[in-house]
Amino acid sequence: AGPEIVKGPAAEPDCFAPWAADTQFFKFPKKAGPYRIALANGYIANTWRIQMVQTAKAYAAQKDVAAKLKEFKVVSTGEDVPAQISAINNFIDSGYDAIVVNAQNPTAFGPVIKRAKEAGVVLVAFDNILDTKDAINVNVDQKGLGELWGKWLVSHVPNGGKVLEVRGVAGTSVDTDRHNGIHEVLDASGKKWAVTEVVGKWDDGVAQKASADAIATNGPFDGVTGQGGDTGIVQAMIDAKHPFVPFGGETENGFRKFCAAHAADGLKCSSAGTGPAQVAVAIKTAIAALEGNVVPQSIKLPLAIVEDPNFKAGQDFFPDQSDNFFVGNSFPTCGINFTAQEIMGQTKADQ
Amino acid sequence: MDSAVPLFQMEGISKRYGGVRALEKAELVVTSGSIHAILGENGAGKSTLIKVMAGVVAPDEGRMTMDGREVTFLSPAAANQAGIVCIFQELSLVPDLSVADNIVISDPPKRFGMIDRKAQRRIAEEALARAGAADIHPLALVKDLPLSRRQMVEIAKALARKPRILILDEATSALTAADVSKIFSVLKRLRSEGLALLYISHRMNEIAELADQCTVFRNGRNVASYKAGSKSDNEVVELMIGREYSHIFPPKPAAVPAAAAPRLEARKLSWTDRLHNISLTVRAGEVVGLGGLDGQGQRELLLAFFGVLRGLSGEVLIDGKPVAIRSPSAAREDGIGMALIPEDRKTEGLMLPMTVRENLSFAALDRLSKGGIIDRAAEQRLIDDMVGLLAIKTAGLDIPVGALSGGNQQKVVIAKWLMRQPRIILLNDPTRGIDVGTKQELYQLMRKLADAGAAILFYSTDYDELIGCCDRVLVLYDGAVKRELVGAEITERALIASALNIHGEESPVGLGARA
Amino acid sequence: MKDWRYWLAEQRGTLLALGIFIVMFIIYTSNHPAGFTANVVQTAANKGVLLAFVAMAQTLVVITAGIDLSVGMIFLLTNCLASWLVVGTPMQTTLGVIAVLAVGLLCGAINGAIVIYGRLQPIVATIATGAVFYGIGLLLRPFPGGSVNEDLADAMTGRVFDVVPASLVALFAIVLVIWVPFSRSVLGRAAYAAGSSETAAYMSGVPIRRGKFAAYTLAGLLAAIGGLFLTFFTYTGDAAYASGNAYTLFSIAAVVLGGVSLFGGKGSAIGAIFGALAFRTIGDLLFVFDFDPLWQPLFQGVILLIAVSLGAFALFRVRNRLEWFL
Amino acid sequence: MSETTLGGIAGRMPKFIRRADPAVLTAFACIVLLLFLGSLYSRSFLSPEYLLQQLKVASFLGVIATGMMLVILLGQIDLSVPWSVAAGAMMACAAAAYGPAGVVLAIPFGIFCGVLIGIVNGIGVAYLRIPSMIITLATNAVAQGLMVVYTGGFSPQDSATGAMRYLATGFAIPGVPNAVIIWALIGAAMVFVLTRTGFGRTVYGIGNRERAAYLSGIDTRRVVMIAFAVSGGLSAFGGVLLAGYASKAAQSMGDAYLLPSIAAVVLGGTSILGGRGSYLGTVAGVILITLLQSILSVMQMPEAGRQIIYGVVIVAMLLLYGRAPASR
Ligand SMILES: Nc1ncnc2c1ncn2[C@@H]1O[C@H](COP(=O)(O)OP(=O)(O)OP(=O)(O)O)[C@@H](O)[C@H]1O
Ligand SMILES: [Mg+2]
Ligand SMILES: [Mg+2]
Repeated sequence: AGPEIVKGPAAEPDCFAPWAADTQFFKFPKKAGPYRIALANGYIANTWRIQMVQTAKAYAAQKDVAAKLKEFKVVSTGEDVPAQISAINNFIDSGYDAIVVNAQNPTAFGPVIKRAKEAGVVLVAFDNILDTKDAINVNVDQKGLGELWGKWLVSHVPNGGKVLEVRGVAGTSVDTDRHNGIHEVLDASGKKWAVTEVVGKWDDGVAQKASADAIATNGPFDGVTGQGGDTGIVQAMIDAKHPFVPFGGETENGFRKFCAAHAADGLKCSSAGTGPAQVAVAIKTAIAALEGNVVPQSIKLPLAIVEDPNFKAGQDFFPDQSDNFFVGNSFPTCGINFTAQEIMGQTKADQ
Repeated sequence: MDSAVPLFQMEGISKRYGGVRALEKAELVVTSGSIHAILGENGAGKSTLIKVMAGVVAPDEGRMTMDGREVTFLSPAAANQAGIVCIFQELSLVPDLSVADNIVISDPPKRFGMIDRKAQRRIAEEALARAGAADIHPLALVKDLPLSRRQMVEIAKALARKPRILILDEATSALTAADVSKIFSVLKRLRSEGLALLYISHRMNEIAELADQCTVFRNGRNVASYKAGSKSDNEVVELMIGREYSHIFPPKPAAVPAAAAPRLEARKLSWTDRLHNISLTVRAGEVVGLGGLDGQGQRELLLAFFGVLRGLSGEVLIDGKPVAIRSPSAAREDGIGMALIPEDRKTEGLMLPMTVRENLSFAALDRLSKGGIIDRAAEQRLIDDMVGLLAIKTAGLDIPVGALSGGNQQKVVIAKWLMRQPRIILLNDPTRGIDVGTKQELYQLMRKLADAGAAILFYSTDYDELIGCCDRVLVLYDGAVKRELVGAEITERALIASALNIHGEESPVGLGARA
Repeated sequence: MKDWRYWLAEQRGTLLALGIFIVMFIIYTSNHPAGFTANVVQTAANKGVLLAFVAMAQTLVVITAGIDLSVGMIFLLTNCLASWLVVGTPMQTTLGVIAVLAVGLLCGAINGAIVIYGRLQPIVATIATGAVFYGIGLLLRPFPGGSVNEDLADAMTGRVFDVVPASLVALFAIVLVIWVPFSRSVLGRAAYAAGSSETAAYMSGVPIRRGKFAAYTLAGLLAAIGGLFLTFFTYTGDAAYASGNAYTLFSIAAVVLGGVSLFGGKGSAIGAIFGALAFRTIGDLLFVFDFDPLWQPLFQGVILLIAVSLGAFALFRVRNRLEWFL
Repeated sequence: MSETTLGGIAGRMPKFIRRADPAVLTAFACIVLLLFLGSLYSRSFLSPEYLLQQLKVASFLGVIATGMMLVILLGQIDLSVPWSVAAGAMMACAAAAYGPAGVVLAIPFGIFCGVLIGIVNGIGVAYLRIPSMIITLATNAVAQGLMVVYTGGFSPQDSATGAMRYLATGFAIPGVPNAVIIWALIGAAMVFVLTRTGFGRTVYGIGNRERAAYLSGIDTRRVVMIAFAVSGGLSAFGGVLLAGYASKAAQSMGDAYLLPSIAAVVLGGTSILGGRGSYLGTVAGVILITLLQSILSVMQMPEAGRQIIYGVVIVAMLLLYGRAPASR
């Protein structure tokens, strides 16, 4: 009971953009609404994930979306992959129409994907996507992100030099992809680069400590790139009185605040990534597929990029909001646009 | 006999622990078919000697021969293999395993490579029966048994190993007369079967009944060896302590302070099925004994007073006023001023790795500190007083208390409580495993404290002590007071009869053995 | 005569764990939209069995009064290794399985050697060896991937006769082949004795070192069996640090829920298995109750808190306060 | 054999060293060795800036390990460190959102939240007699749950206040980071408590044998309870400092402190079974762990190699001096 493989284009081609030219298109048998959709999340205890879950709930509660949903259920199973697999199995057994998943491990879901296909359940993965052609992936171009940062350094540090690279969580595909992207670009530039790698685990505290050590022992650097925890990296530079240098980093609000404040001193930033709002695109895709619309097997999400000198307060960053907050929550082509206040503040208004 | 090769011989054995010379060129000859008693003060090196023999402790120098061949034991298992089985002073039972598991622990019966539980149980039942402890269920966990039963299990365990040399290091210290007499008949039978037995005890009467040969240790050396019965008790004690020795017990005051108001009083005290309607009074200046067979509720009674037991019914009165004591910390408070010298000094009285000083001031820290900060000068003064008062023998105040000999450890436990100047002192078998000399000091101390106005409640498994020390004795049976003996009524015969809940004047045959 | 009472006393922890598990599982399945079906049971079994293996491993060490904070990492390491080796022809697959188990044994033996012959405190020694095992796992799988013999994997995570989850059968077989012989062997008894009182055991001539060593080594083996099952379940190897740590901590929780004393000498792997299954069911309960997603971690925490506090009720029966102190 | 040679060497040393625990001395020797090895890789490992920075970073771990040590001395363990740290940091930052009073009370409030977690641990361990390893695991899960609910529902303020920044990164004494001074003060207080007060004595006593301490008329439950509360409070205070250092609070900030704090205490010669250990050892352990992590992090080596070396070095150091005595 799998989908039919059809020719493109997709139903909303601007939103459901195919990943590549050879991406397949799916057409699932049309089901009558309203639908039961589940979100199988893994880890929950960080701002990104919390923001993501909040966005998913907010999106499912929007009038036009809510009208199409009979039930929207979220389960977070923690870091344990088997628990997430089991959750998806349970959702399949309980007759959910579609399951949206932020996979703890891209390669571990083979058997579940098989089962979902047999049961005619639409499976949509986002953020940490699945290594398969049998489920829909809503993709962030992780390697492209690395390349973007690499290019930023190449263009802003014209003669090559010493670079500090703060990596993410070892052993994950996201970390590897981003790292490879950066290095391919640097290597291809033909300039001489000396890269100091430290592990920041996408965490401000860890990144800050690792950066501080690197600055004290291997600094000063001519450029910096960080996969996450970038606020901490800049903080370490400030604490060590390290000169501000070009920086390719993620989309944390705190990072962008620094970028805006210190651009004049040399902190020229490229801040790019995809915020937690991509979950809304994933839900939207699931609904479209259930309605029998054509969707690409692999959807390419636009990156939310802001680069120096374009940091605008209240739009690209929010001076009075939390540093941990991830900016870049709008996908205009999909009609999805959340502000920080809408997501993190939504239940506050309810209090 | 003399010409034959002895079964086991130790020559020039020395062992040091840091600065302490536990053994100094010690010698011992063990022959088959005899019971060899080893005597000596606390810390004389008896336990160390047999630990060397049993492979637990490696000697610094000296040699051992068995059947004329030199042997070295690298582990207790090796000594076991050679037929040396030891019942250690600190029992060596594994608390979470069952009695049967423990009895066969060194060499369990096997079937298809796995332990054969049926066979194991059979062996255990036989061994228990042989030791005269058939009342112990082989499936019971050791930790659920009282100390006296554990010693019986330990003896059964030793018997199950079919030893050639059986060593008992104060193996009967917690046993009652009835158990001891059973054990003695077993030991005598083993002797007639040709085993060699080494017997360590501080109870002279036991040695008199049992031993063929005696060796006295003092300060890690064997100072005398003689045929049992060839020396008088006084001579032996003098050999042990190395000085003149007079009568043991201090004189009792002529009259019990009759009309004095009771300091500690219990009215119809009951607790679960262990204590039944106990009423008693202890006056200031009085030493009241608790008698009876072991395990008749004496320990529980002391714990009940000390606030350890929950769900008590009845009343406890201090100075005539009812009090509810819910914890030891409440019991030691000023208005009450109670102290308990617990049953097991190693696990209940002391923190063995901590220093003598820390242990001594532990119960009085609140008194020694101002605003939570210890006044070290005051602490030192009080400690000096106590060490002087009790004549505690220690190489220093800052060595671990575990390095002291048993008797001195016990003195530390008592001194720790005297630092609070308690008004009521509860003693739970305080002389267990303590040598004659130290015992005597304790008796004198007890009387001195009573004369100074303390009320003393004193449980002992040793009838001589009760007779020698107490103004009155309450005999417990099955958690209830069976009889109160006052002054001259306190005789061995009366104690035994009421302990066994026998009303006639006859004491049963064989029990006199412990006298 | 009253032998059964002693048996009951000995098994109390295990029976309590069984009870907790059954109650929770009934609540779970009776609220599950799909109900008590073979699929639901299979899903729960596959997830539970993984933890059960790790919990069994932890039990063996805890019985000796030690603790193994590296079980989760052995579990990860063997998972990464299996994703390389357990592939190909049946012959190759078999050799791969043997190699993976051997590596587990080796890891356990290293822990044992360091703790027993190196005389280090198990808690730190295994923190350190855990880091080493994780590092090796990460070398093997810098990012998730690899594959496994899918026929074998499907067979082990599928159902026997279409009703009984194969993973439960495997668990049962492992209990029979490893736990039962161990617990009744001289070495097993030595492990218990050493955990209960090392001095007493030593003085009684028990081969404590060999017993403890066997416990640590078999713990490595059991963790490796868990790692193998993780590979069967996920088809891949993945050196996820957080996940390894999580399994280590879960295994401690499972062991305690299963009535195994952290002070050593008491408890059984069977209890730990039920503890593991019960612990897993706590997570499953989220699925059948409609909690706000952000409240789910709190709910799980509170249930865990309640579950571990259940044992405290025994305190109310304690009449002698000294029993508080063992 | 080693006893006599050690004794011979010890005899020729000054008195205060002779009295010190050999484990502590060896730990400090290991620190010097580590720095020496690091300096072979890069001279900058010996630069004053680097060393001061390590001390600063070590002081966060130091504060947390102080609480952990107190608990370990009792023979217990506190696995709720990760979320006590996070809760302390997050709640302190959150309090700052409530006007000037909030800013003033931010730090005490953060610590107070940690103390609350510690009190729950203490009740569980002391009064319900649940093994600390499991009850603290459970409270950690509960604290995590609370923080997730809080973050999701209350749009939290998570920037550190000026005071927090000042405590963690300021310089009251030129050249010496405030964090180091704070650690020194807390350490001195801890040494005082452990060696000079009745509370300290009872902690060691309970760690050695709780039964004997109880029968000595000590309210052991209260002491255990206080120790856990202090541990929770110090973890939270560590979190507050970390938040000051990073200038903000984040949920995962405590994860990296659990195992290192245990390792630091034990590397410092404290017995995990309780009753034995000195604070100086913990200081050495904290510096060792921090240096080791830092040096491995800066040396260009893949994460895998770093983990392996980290583990091997800890085992090696423990084998050098952390072994239990042989029993015969
Ligand atoms: N493990 C040890 N560490 C330090 N000193 C010890 C140790 N064991 C025994 N000693 C010391 O060795 C000496 C002899 O002790 P041992 O136990 O052999 O005496 P004992 O004759 O059995 O005394 P008791 O009648 O009290 O049992 C004592 O001074 C004791 O303090
Ligand atoms: Mg002795
Ligand atoms: Mg002795």
